[in-house]
This record gives sequence, C-alpha cells and structure tokens, in this order.
Amino acid sequence: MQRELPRLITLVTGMFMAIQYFIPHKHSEQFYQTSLDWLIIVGIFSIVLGIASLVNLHVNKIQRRDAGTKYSYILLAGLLYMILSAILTGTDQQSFFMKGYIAVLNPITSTMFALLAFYIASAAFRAFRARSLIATILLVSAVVVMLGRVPAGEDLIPGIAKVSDWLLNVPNMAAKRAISIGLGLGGSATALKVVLGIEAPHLR
Amino acid sequence: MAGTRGFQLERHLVFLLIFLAVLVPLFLPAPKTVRVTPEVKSVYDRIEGLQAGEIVMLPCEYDPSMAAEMSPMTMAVLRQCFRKDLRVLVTCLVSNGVSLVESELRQMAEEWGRKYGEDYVYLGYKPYPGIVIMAMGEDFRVPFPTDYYNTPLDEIPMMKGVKNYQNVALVLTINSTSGIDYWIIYGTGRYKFPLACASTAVMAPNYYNYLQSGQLFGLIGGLRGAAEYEQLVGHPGKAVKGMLVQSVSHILIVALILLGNVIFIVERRRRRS
Amino acid sequence: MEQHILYTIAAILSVAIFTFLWRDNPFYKFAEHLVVGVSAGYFVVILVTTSLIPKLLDPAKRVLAGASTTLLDPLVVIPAILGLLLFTRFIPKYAWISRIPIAYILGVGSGAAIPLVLQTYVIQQIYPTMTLFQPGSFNGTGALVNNILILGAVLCGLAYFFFSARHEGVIGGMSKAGIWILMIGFGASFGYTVMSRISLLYGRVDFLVFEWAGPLVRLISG
Amino acid sequence: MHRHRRGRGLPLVAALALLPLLLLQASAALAENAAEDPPAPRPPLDLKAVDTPNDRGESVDLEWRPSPDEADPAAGALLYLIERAQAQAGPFERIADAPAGTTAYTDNSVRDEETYYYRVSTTGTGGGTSAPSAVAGPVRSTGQWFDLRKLATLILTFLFCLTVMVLIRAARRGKTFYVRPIPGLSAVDEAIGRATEMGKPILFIPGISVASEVATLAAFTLLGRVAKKTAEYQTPVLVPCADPIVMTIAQEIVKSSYLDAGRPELYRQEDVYFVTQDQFSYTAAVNGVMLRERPATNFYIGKFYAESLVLAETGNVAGSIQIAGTDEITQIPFFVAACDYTLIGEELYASSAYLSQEPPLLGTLKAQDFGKAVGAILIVLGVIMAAFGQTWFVDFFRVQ
Repeated sequence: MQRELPRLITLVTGMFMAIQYFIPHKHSEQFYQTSLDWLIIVGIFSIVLGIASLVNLHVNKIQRRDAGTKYSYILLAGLLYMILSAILTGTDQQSFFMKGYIAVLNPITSTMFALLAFYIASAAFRAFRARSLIATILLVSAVVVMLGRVPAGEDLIPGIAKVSDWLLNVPNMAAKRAISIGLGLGGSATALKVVLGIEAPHLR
Repeated sequence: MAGTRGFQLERHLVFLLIFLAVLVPLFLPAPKTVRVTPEVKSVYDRIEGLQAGEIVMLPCEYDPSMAAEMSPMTMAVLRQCFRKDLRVLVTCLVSNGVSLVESELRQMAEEWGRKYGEDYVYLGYKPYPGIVIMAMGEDFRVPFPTDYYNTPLDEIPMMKGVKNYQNVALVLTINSTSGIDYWIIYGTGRYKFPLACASTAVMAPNYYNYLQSGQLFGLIGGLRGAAEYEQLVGHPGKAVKGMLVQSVSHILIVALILLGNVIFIVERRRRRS
Repeated sequence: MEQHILYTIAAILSVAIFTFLWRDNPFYKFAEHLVVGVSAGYFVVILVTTSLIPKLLDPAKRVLAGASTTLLDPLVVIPAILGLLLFTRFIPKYAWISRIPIAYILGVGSGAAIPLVLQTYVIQQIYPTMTLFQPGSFNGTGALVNNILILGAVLCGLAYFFFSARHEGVIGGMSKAGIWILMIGFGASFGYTVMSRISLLYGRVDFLVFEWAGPLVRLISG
Repeated sequence: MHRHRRGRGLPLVAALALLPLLLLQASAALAENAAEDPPAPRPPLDLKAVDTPNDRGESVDLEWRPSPDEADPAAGALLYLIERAQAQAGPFERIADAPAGTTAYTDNSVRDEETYYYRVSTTGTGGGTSAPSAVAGPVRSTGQWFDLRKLATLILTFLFCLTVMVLIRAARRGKTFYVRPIPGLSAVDEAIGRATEMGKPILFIPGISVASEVATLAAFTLLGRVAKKTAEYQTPVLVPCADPIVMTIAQEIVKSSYLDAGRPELYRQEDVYFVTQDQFSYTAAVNGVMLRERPATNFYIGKFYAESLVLAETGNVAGSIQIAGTDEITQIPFFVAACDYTLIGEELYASSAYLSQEPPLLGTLKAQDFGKAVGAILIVLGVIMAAFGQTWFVDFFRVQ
C-alpha cells in the first residue's frame, strides 16, 4: 500500500498530463491551467516545511553552541525582518520590506553575480591548458570567439570577427542541436520512467 | 583540470588584474564606433518601419542584478519608440525586477514628455511566465485585469481595442532569463506574432537557431548588442563606454590564457628533462 | 538622504561579498547569512501575495460567501489537502502518507514533460536540420557549404551520444569528430559569455563609484 | 488644400514666373471638385467563415479575396470592415477592421453555442463605403479534441514509449545491454571512496530549479544511487536545496536509500536542508559550506544557470573532486572548464542506469539510442526529400 498508491497516483496524473498535451480543447486547457495552479498551492504548504527546515537548522546550531552561532542569529533576524516589515508596512515601494530588498537582497545578489567576471578569468587561466587535443580545441575556439567579440580583437587580427561568428553559427549551433536532440530523448525517457514507476528513488 | 593548492597566489593576481581592467577604463573617454551586426539591425529597421501610433510590446524580464547588461537596451529601444511616436506596452514577469523596469520606463517617458495611459502602459508582474504568456494570447485582461497602478485596463485609453498579441505591431522581449523560450514556445509558438529578443551575451548563442528557423526576426545579444543599438539610435551612452571595458578585459583574459599555456609548456618540458 | 543610507548599506555588503575572492572571512559570513535570511523572507512574502491570496484564499472566500462562479473554486480544497498531507512527515508512523503529494507533483511534472520535451528538444531541432537544403532556405555557395557542415556536425554529435554501441569503426570516427565539434561549440559558448560576465562587474563597480561614492562625496563636501 | 505663401512686393518678372504656378494651382482645385464623391470601392470576394481548426474553441477564421479596387489608385488605400450577426438577415454589428493587404481575420470573441454570420465591406480613403460582401455562414465554433499539427509529435512519442517498454520487458527476461564507458560516472565510486578515506562529507547539489523540471528528476534518480553508496561507505552526504518541494523529495530519497542499504540509523534529516529560493543567495550559502566543511566530492546534478561557475570555481579552491551534469546547454562549458568530470548533455540522463547497471534501465538507454538513430535517419531522409522539393514529408514534422 505504501508503494502502490503513490506509484498509481504518479501514473494516472502523468498519463493525463501527457494526453492533455495533444488536446487543444477548452476543457483540456482548463485542466492544464488548473494542474499548474494546484502545483502552486501544494508549493505554498511546502514552503512551510522549507522555512521550518531552515529555522530548525539554525536554532539547533545556536542551542548546540556550534562555531559561528552569531551568524545564525543574523540569518533568523533577516528572515524575521522581511516577514514583519511586509506585515507591518506592506510591500510597496516605500515599505521597509522594499528597503530590505534594495539595501540587502539586490546588492548582495548582484555582487555574487559579478564574481563571475573574476571566476571566468581564473577558470580560463587555469583550465585552458593545451593538455590534450580536445582541451586545445576548447581553448582555441574560446580565444577566437573572445577576440571576435570586441572591436580591439578585430584590430589585432582583422577578420577574426567573421571567424568568431562562423564558430557561433555553424559548429556551436550544430553542437547545441545534437545535444538538445540527445537531451530531448534522455529527458523524455527519464520522465516516462518516473511516470511508469520504473524509476522511483523516493519509493524504494 | 583541478587546480593545485599552490595556485592561490596566481588566482589572486588574476582577480586583481580583472578588477583593474574594469575600474581604470571607467575614467577614460568613450571609444570609437562598434560594428553593427545584421540581427541587431533587423530589430532597429523593423521598429523604424512602423507608423506612428502602432503599439510595440516590450516584456522587460530582468532584475537589478542583470541591469548592467539589460537596462541600456531598454533605454535605447524606448528612446527609438518615443522618437517615432510609437505607443509602448511594457510588462515585467520577473518578480524582483518590477520596480526597476517601472523606474526606467518612467524616466524615459518623462524625458520625451509622454503621457501614461495614452503613450505607454506598464502592466507590471504576475508569477509563472509560461501561463501569463499563454493567457495574454487570449486577452491581456486575463492575467492583467489591472495595470501596475491598479487601474482596470478598460479604463486606460491606450488599451481600448487592444485585446491580445494580434493588436500589437511586434513583441521585443528584453530578457535575461530563460523565459525567452516561453515566449517562443507559448507565445509566438501558439499565437503567431512577430517576436524578437534582446538577451544576455550568454543566452544569445542559444537563440541563433531560432533566428535561422524564423521563430525570431531579430536578436540583440549582450552589452555589445546594446552598444550597437545605442549607436543606431544615435545616442551613445553606457553601453558604448562599457565596450571599452570589454575590449580591455577580453584582451587581458586572452593574454592570461596564453601565459597559462606558456607556464604549462615550460613546466612540462622541465618535468620531462 | 535616506537613499544615501540605503546605498551605503548596499555598498558595504557588496564589498563584504567581494572579500570572498580573498578568502572566507567574518564579513562574508555576515553578508551570506543575512542575505539567506532576507531572501527566504522575501520569497515567503512574494509567495503569499502572488500565490496564497489569489490562488487559495480568494477562491475559498468566494466559496464561503457563496459568490463562486466556477466549479474550480471549491475544488481548491483538493490541492490544499495534498499540501496538508505533506505535514505527516513529522509523524513517524504516518510519514509514508507524505509520498502522496510528492507522487502527485512528480506525476504532473513528468507527465507534461514526456511529449513537450520530445517536441521542443527533438522535433523542433530535427525539422530545421531537414530543411537545410530546401530550395530557398540558403543563398550562395557559402551558405550551402555551411549547411553541409551543420548536417555533418549534427550527425557526428549524435554519434557521440550513442551509449549502447562500441565507439569503433564508422561510429567511432563520427563520435570522435562529434566530441571535437562539441568542444568547439563549448569553447565558442564560453568565449561568447565572457562579455556578459564582465558587464556584470562593470555594473557593480559603476554603482559603487558613480551611484554611491560620487553623490556621497558631493554631499559631504557640500 | 495647402495655402500658397506669397512673397511681398514681387518685381514684375517674379510675378510672370508665378503665372504657370497659379494656373497649375487652379487646375488642381478644379480636379478636386469634380471628384467630390470618389467611386465607392467594390466589396471583397469569396468571403469564407470556418471554425478555427486545432484550437480550444470560441474562435472563427475569416478569409476573403481582396476587393478588385484594392490596387486602384482612385479608390485609394482600402480598409476592410468586418461585421457579424447571429441571423442571416442581421442585425450586423461591426466587430473589427483590417487594413488593406490583409485577407484573413480571426474572431475570438465568439461563444461555442452560438451560430454566427459574417460579412465584410470596404471603405476607400475618400470615405465611400462599399456594399457589404455576400454573407458567409452559418458557422459555429467548436474546440477540437485533437491538435492535428501535433500528429508527428504524437506518433514519435508513442513509438518512443513503445520502444522503451518493449526493451524493458526484454531486459526483464534476461537480455543484456552493452553501455560504453562514461568517464564522469565511472569516477563516482572512486570519488565517494576518497571521501570516506578523508573522513569528509559529500556535497550533492540537485540544481536550483523546481521538482517538475526534467533535469531535477534526473538529479533525484542519481541522488538515490549516490545516497545508497554513502550509506554503505558510512560517509555523510549534504544536500542543500533551493526549493522546498525538492527538499521534501530529496529527504524522502535519502531516507529510502539508507533504508535500502540497511543503515536507517545513519540517516540525518538535518543534512538534507532548505536554504533559500533565491539563485545567488543560495550560491552564497553553498560557497560558505564548501570552504568550511571542505567536502571531498561535489556533485552538481540538475538545472543550473549562471551560478554554475561560481559554485564550481569555489569547489575547486576548496580542493574537492567535482562531477557535474546539467541539461542547461549554456552552462556545460563552465562545468567542462572548472570541474574534474562533466556529464555532457544526455550523459546526465544515463547516470542512474549506468551506476545501477539494472537491465530495465539499460534497456531505456538502448531505446534512447534507437531514438537517435531514427532521428538521424529522419534528418537524412528529410534532407534528400526537401532537396528534391518533396516538402510534404518535411512539412509533416513542422511544428507550428
């Protein structure tokens, strides 16, 4: 019972969703929209589990006096601040909720994103070494496209922009097309195995 | 390709060089012109060919973390639309980008003295882009009963007679997310309207095959695309200056790669002898 | 004035994140834990305002007030029950019941994916490859040569992904050419991306120098 | 009529020079009066109204041949006025207008139960309106129960699923399948063994997307295998999640795997935890874990976006062995550069079959290979047919 019922539910909902794809009728589209809305509703309840896990983890850290407990206080304070500020001052532009977004969330996430500029350089420096034929191909292709993307590159090697565009429009596109055909077959097979219950890691 | 522990000093040197490559050019004068690519030109020409009063829909889907690459595009396209007296319908299906896009739209509208509700409308944000894009194919009012300022669409002069994508001249999604696929699959895939996209440099190569298959009529890729567009619109700004930073940093990274290989060859020869 | 305070906090936190490039340190730990808490809170609020209220509470209110127009409103109770079943995880004896909502979620997700993924990733990539040589789909010999190369490259790329055949002989040759093509593609994609990553850093430095430091200095120097 | 500006105090010569201009002006005015009522343009021809095919209903397609006067300069640019009524005789009300040059319009403001009649009239710029065209109808919109444009997808999906099931049954009856070595996956055992020797945990990142994403499904299947091995090797496995549902499912998977390996007591629910849904806040937290816990092995399996390189480079600094697999094609190059092993494209979906070596799963891999073979044959066949202009074959696969 503990394994058959979930397996049956996944099979039935999976079949309905797969068949629905081919039916444009109003009712079928309504079924699709409703299923997505229901996923969102279940998602609302699961966020409670998520926040419970987050809070529980850090409360345990504080009780266990682990190293760095003061940081757990900061995390819980941040969480509380955002929820309380939304309740008390709403979520419009002037609210403390949005101030939290502008002063904390936005700058930190933008800066984390900006770290990529440093990491792409260190990855290129460390990884693009001519160890093997394949590594050399990777490195040469990257260098050519990099030079082709900026006006200075065109000055260094005239015509490099054409080669760079060619690399992007022919081999790169063909590679993406071959990979996506493989991904399509693999993804569809994986989804089918889940629906049929052949692959059910959570029910073992 | 795992690095060795002794690699710390080199890594920090690389970081320092990159930081300088971005900081120093900020204080130098703007560089010379940028080569315009056909996929960017086709977006510019398509909008240039529209008559006054036609509506251009701009789904600006990016958040502040991508503003550096996306905002110059939005500003350049808005400048062109307002210069040609086109009307603009803007949405933002990315939750933490809504206020940013709104302030950019207001700033450009004030610069051109455009009136809200008649020359431009901002619909704001609704979650789950796939559903919203599909719903807007039926009627904008389904996902957006009211605009960003909670005015019902039927009370907005510009929205009279504007039901769905059929009443819009073209859709240019300025989009840093993979939501572009939703526009292709659920948008023009189902409802047949001319679609172009302005994406980040990293996403752009993904969409070349959509350009070739005709699902997109134009593609503006990354800051370089924005610089080309700023130049086409005749108002070189942040993007053109940004290209100077790009030139310096690209040349630096290529030099680092070559240096890395020199070190590698020297070490291999030393290990062999 | 308030903007200066907000921007100063933003600038300090941005620098705290940049210090991670040197090594893990208390400033980074502070910024990291703060942003995890703030972002978790942010998404809870966004979820409430854009999902809980419009998709669960409003239909429920409409049903209770008898003003419900569609059958879908009362049906909202089904996903609500599925959501509640998730909480059985905390009762060891009945913890298995939480597999029912999980089964529903996996069913909806994977069921919808089977045809959609095949159409979007496979058929919509096979079709343009077929029409590479259709009259009118290319102009000039340059495009013809390119299209021949694309056709060959796609077939070789596919050969690389063959799992159940030993990569020898024809398949072996095609597969070797396939991995070369993939690597050219990856190198090109990597090189193409450098620009957008650099522009992100340019955006942050531009914020720190021109939007924060500049106005602040002007304010202080009055 | 534009006003003609006169120069003040013109000498005689200039006045004479103006004479022809004045004459011209007068004749134009005459022509203007004669054309007081421009000839009204004729209506469009062969108006047809049909229910929109392959749709959800509530939509009617109108089609007509342009009015013969469309090209006639006298009648000027034309506008088509589309009118609708619910009875043959009317009353007709205008529902839309379409500029000259269009010959079709979709009316999606209809209801399925009603019957409708349509007629179209044209107006020239002179303002004259033509008599309405012949009435088209009755027409009733309905939703179709099958989208013919997706016939190719249906056939290929059905054949693919059939192949998978047939091969799985064959595998269950003892048929064995060869699988070529996949470097990234054969390194999994060694990577987990390394963690045990060093007494360090393993970090498994199931991507940052939702549970219904296909790549996350693949992450779940691989997590099941990896957790089973960590149970046997008695090494902790940390699973930070960016989605609450992914966290719930991941907890269930790791618990089942530890149960399966006969070591339920080793399972710590605290190791499979929720961080936050924000992409880069999650990255900041996981970076911290990497440098503080120093995991021996990092797995990046599932949907990744730009944060992939931040995680992979930090993992490299922490000295961990890194194995990555994603279906996000733009991120594969970064994993190839920064990680020790990268599952390229479809190799991600071969991971659970490869590690388990269970015949039914290997059968599915064989079906995927059949799919690729059929795909290659279709491409070659299509290319040949299209080159000879036989586009019907290719159009069958055209997905609108």
